[in-house]
Amino acid sequence: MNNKVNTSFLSCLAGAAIILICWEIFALIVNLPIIPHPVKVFQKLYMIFGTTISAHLLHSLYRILIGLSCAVLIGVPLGICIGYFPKIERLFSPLVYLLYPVPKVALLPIVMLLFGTGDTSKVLIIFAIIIFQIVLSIRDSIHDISEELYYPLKSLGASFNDIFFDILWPASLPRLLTALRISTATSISVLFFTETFGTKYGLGYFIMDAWLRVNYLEMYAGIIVLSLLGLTVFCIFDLLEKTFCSWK
Amino acid sequence: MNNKVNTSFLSCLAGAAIILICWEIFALIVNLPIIPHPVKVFQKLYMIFGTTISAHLLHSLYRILIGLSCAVLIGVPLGICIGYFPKIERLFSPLVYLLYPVPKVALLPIVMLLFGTGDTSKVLIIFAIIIFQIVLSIRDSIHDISEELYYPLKSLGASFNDIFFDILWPASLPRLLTALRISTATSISVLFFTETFGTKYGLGYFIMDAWLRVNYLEMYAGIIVLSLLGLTVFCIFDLLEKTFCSWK
Amino acid sequence: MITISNLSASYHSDTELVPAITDISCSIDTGTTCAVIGPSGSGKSTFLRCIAGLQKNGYSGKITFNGEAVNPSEINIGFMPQRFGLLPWKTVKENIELGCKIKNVPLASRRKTEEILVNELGLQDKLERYPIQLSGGEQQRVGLARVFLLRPDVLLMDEPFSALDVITRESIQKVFFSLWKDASVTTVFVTHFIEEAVFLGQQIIVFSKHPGKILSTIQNPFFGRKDKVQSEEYLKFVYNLRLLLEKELNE
Amino acid sequence: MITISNLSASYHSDTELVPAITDISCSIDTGTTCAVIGPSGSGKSTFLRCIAGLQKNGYSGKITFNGEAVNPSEINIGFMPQRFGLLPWKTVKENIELGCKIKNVPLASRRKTEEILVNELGLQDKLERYPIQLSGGEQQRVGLARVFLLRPDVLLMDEPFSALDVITRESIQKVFFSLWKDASVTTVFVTHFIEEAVFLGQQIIVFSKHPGKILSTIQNPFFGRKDKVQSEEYLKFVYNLRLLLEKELNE
Amino acid sequence: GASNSEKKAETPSQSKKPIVIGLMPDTDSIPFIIAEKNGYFKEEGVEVTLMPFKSAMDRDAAMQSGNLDGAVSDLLAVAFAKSGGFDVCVTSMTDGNYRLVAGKSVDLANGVGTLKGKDVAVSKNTIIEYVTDQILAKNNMSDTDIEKVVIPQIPLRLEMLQNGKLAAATLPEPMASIAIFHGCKFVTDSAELGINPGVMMFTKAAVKDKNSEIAAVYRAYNKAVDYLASTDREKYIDFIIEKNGFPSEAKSALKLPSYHKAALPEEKDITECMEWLNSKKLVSDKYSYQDLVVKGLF
Ligand SMILES: Nc1ncnc2c1ncn2[C@@H]1O[C@H](COP(=O)(O)OP(=O)(O)OP(=O)(O)O)[C@@H](O)[C@H]1O
Ligand SMILES: Nc1ncnc2c1ncn2[C@@H]1O[C@H](COP(=O)(O)OP(=O)(O)OP(=O)(O)O)[C@@H](O)[C@H]1O
Ligand SMILES: [Mg+2]
Ligand SMILES: [Mg+2]
Repeated sequence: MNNKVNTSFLSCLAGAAIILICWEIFALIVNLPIIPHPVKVFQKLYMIFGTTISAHLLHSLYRILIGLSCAVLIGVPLGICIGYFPKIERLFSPLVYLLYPVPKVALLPIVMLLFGTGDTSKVLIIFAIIIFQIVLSIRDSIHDISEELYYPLKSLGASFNDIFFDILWPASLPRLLTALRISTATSISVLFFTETFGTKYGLGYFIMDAWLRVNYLEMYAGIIVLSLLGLTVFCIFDLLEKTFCSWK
Repeated sequence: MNNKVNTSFLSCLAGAAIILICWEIFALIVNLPIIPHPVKVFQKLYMIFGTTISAHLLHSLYRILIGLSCAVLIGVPLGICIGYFPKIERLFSPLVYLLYPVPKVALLPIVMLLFGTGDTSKVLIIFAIIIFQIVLSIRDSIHDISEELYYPLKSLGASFNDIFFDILWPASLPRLLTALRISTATSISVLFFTETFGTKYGLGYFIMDAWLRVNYLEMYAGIIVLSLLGLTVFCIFDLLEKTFCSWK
Repeated sequence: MITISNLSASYHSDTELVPAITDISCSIDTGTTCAVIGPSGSGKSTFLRCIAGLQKNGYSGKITFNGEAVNPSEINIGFMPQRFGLLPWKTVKENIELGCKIKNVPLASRRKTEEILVNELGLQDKLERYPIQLSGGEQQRVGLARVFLLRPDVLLMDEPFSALDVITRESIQKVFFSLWKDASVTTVFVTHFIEEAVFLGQQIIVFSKHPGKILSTIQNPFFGRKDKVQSEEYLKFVYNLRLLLEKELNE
Repeated sequence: MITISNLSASYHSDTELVPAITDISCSIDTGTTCAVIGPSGSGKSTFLRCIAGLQKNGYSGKITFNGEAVNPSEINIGFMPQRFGLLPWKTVKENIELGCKIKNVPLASRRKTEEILVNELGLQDKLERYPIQLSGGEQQRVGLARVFLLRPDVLLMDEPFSALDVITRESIQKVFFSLWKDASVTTVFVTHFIEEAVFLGQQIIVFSKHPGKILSTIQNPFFGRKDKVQSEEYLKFVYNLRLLLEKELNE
Repeated sequence: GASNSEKKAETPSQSKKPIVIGLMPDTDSIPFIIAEKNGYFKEEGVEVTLMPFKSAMDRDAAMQSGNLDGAVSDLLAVAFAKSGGFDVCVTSMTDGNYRLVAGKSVDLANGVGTLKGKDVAVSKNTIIEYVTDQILAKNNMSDTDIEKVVIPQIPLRLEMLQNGKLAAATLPEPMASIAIFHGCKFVTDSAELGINPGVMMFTKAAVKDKNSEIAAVYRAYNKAVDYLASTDREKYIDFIIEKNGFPSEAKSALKLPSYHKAALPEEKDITECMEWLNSKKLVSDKYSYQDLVVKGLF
């Protein structure tokens, strides 16, 4: 076990090394401020992490976490109900299919109209984009459950409650984690779009601001922090999968 | 069969009706040009579809299709290899985990410097965002294949080729379709970000331009077309699933 | 009493409707056992699923328990499917206790029974495993432990001992027997072994080949009578059943 | 000749390493059949998986075919797992032909054999179905059809007839018998029925209870001798095997 | 009624309504930032929230959804909003500059004419394109004489220009000065041409309900302009660069415009701009000076 964790940590380091080397070579070839040397970026990061970036990080983390949690809390039950009850499916699937491709980015004026320019709007946009990803993944995972698994419960007249907790939830958990990995990456990208108004905090703001100030060192430092944030969340999901899906 | 198609078409219409009614009510309450009445939007759409929107639609469709196809062509084999070969997994999974959360939006300057402002850049950004979604979904679906399914092939010393076409590909196809649904919606959102530069065509450009010109009627007309485009693609995927995953 | 009248069920296969069982009528008295035998693919599993209220495409005909329609939340139906029906994400222990949990049977009152049962089925050192970590026979025993622990009113078992070796099979048959005697559980089970049907079934229903009809319903004089297995009448009885099946299949 | 020496295999279960089979040595002559019997959970399936080169956690010990290490791409190993190993996305026909397809056996040359086989196994009107649309016994017959059609050098079958009724079982035993005679396939199969082991196995290997060792390796004088089943020696032979298992399990 | 409103004017800090103003990262916004820093808004007894935006779209979305009373904006945005059905108006002009800058290797012997047939980066249907077209018109060229490359992101335009991927680009300040600082060549700018499309935009509702507050804002604005004119640049440039998110090179590169006290835009600016909008069919209504401008706030 311990050994395994070590190997995956090592291979992560190796991956990081490969990326850094490629980046350095690329920086040497291009030789432009737009592609700064990784060493300089890390120096910069080290200098400004405690003083500024950490505050931005906390704001972004907060928004992502709230958005993700709400999407899970609403999306999972909804996806399970859509997948399990054909009647709900007939009602909701068309709604999901019609609403999912609506570009949420273009609905910014409406969101601002309803919720102002504060954190509510930011979280809501993250939520609105991610919930569909979760609902669709969960719905499809429920469709994939083999009929036979329901037999022992249904023959006992189990309530929906029982079926939910004993079958639907554990069966869709692995795919929920896949969906969450994708959603996390999506919500990181969405930050660039939500943190450009009405706030001075957040990594999205920080990076855009650095870009506008043509401060590429800071911009890349922000990108690195954002990537590490994503990596951390990914590793947490991996750990959750190992813990709660150990039956596989 | 015919009956089923009819029901799903009807429930789609019902879903559309619900959305339109909500929209109309909302428009009546708010009474601002930000939320125009659906009737007016459809009138506008009818007026400008043939003359302008159709051309924009074709450009966007072209970019999405190329981006999606490339992502599938590269992402599926890559995801399958990562999921199937532990060695490749150890090498690539960290790379994917490190690179996926890097916000591609922030790398726009680099992409444009390297590939100019043409279609290559636009397609490349769509590709770069979507390929990770596909790789992760496929990888996880390969992990979920029960060991026993390999027995009849492996005991015969089947080549990887055989295992690929007889097990890995058909086993991951349903989840590829789930991933593609999510990816399509993502790539539609990404249009807003890629079609703002270097082009005068594309629905992303059209909507952003209408937005800038505060022409909400045209903006909503564009949003509707984009949503219908997404809906069409979704229905195609559903059809593919019914055809190729009929064994479920 | 379970009464089944004019039961038919069929499956959609592409475009056509394939009948699985046609026009089955029979009745099983409360507290008695009934063995179902018949050719492979004749619809025995479908029959059991219909009784348990699990047939997805529905069925035509009428199934009543003591004159009333089946309502699985009111009576206790213990159903063990052909593939055991274990939940892969639950440990053996959780799987065994699942039936009681659903039926809100206080597990504290069953602790003793559970322990004995687990020992009798030889699962004592596998309680924390997941189903995927068990051999085929062990999985089957977990499925059996679940329905046995529940002590249901009606017990439906689809080939319950098929993956067990002779000795284990016989010892578990005994476990079933004592459960049945204790709680007089109305039981319907499918088996491929005529001897097993004769040992455990007070009534034996013989299915025709696909699509399943009832070939014959037989009151079994040798139920529970291990002592008679050498007798001529027993051998003749078994031989006649065999002949019935053989004729049906070689038609 | 298949030679197995000092074969041991074990599973990771949480933190401990649970042995499944320990120190198994035996050999099976080319063209002969070998039946494996033993208590449920004794490691029979594990043993078969080791021979087929499928044991995931690996094993210690040595397995050779005619003195050489196992190389599944060179020799033809037909393996039928306990759960049949059908691919859910392939139709019955595709599943049956899978083995030949992998081994690049031209199917044209097997058309006739295939047709006969499909008829003998009673699958003729199910060829276009998917496995999920079959009954348990039908699925098992598809698995058998696959390995039979391939006519492998080595045939490994895990409880191959467990889901079949007596009559179908016997008719398929005959199909196997004629295949074996025709092609003299080296066969190892697991069964829970002593009579089946005695009828089909030239050599009978008896496994101890878990963790599996070889209790006894017996050369079987009644192989293929249906005519002897009433004889006293036969009954005694069977009885002794039973006793062996019984003693092992009741220890 | 009258005595009531007088009372309000006397105890301003108590009764004045808060005002929210959207800012852009450009030189037009600087007086507001200074006014806030030096506490002029407080002195005038008005509670002002300055909300910075990174893009015009965000600013317009906030404005149109009622989150802003006013914003640093331009004539085009005002005309667009008005024709889109939003009741907004221009209250004053602001001081900004938009410059056409050519790449390092471009030979500018022929002035603007050199750019014929070459790539010039603009953002479409914006003030940037308007200024570019005006520059072309002044040089007897039309907008088909150059290759307009649409790049809305300002830093991207700068980067592409500096790396020789473009012949020229029209940039707002401070990016234009930065480009020149890095060796790009100044061609001409809106100041040289005497056009000034930068304005303050307020919603009609704000002008109606918060008349005295807006007046107070302008008094503070004028104080800030005085301060900017009378104070040593060194004293505030760091703060401006920090607060407005300007590149650090701006410290030496940026030449601040000479700010004017609050004043109405010239009639010419508006008619020229409307002509351009109408000729490009971007706005079909023909707004006059009176339609757009509200007087008497300062
Ligand atoms: N994945 C696993 N993890 C842990 N233990 C396992 C695993 N698979 C099998 N075992 C154990 O290994 C032993 C042998 O299993 P195997 O499947 O070979 O038994 P078997 O003889 O085929 O039994 P049966 O007749 O019931 O099929 C059993 O005790 C089983 O519990
Ligand atoms: N999903 C399905 N679609 C189509 N046909 C089906 C389906 N399930 C079962 N059948 C058919 O219905 C018939 C009865 O199936 P069932 O499983 O009840 O048989 P059974 O008597 O239990 O057989 P076995 O002894 O092999 O388990 C079979 O002919 C089978 O092919
Ligand atoms: Mg069955
Ligand atoms: Mg086994």
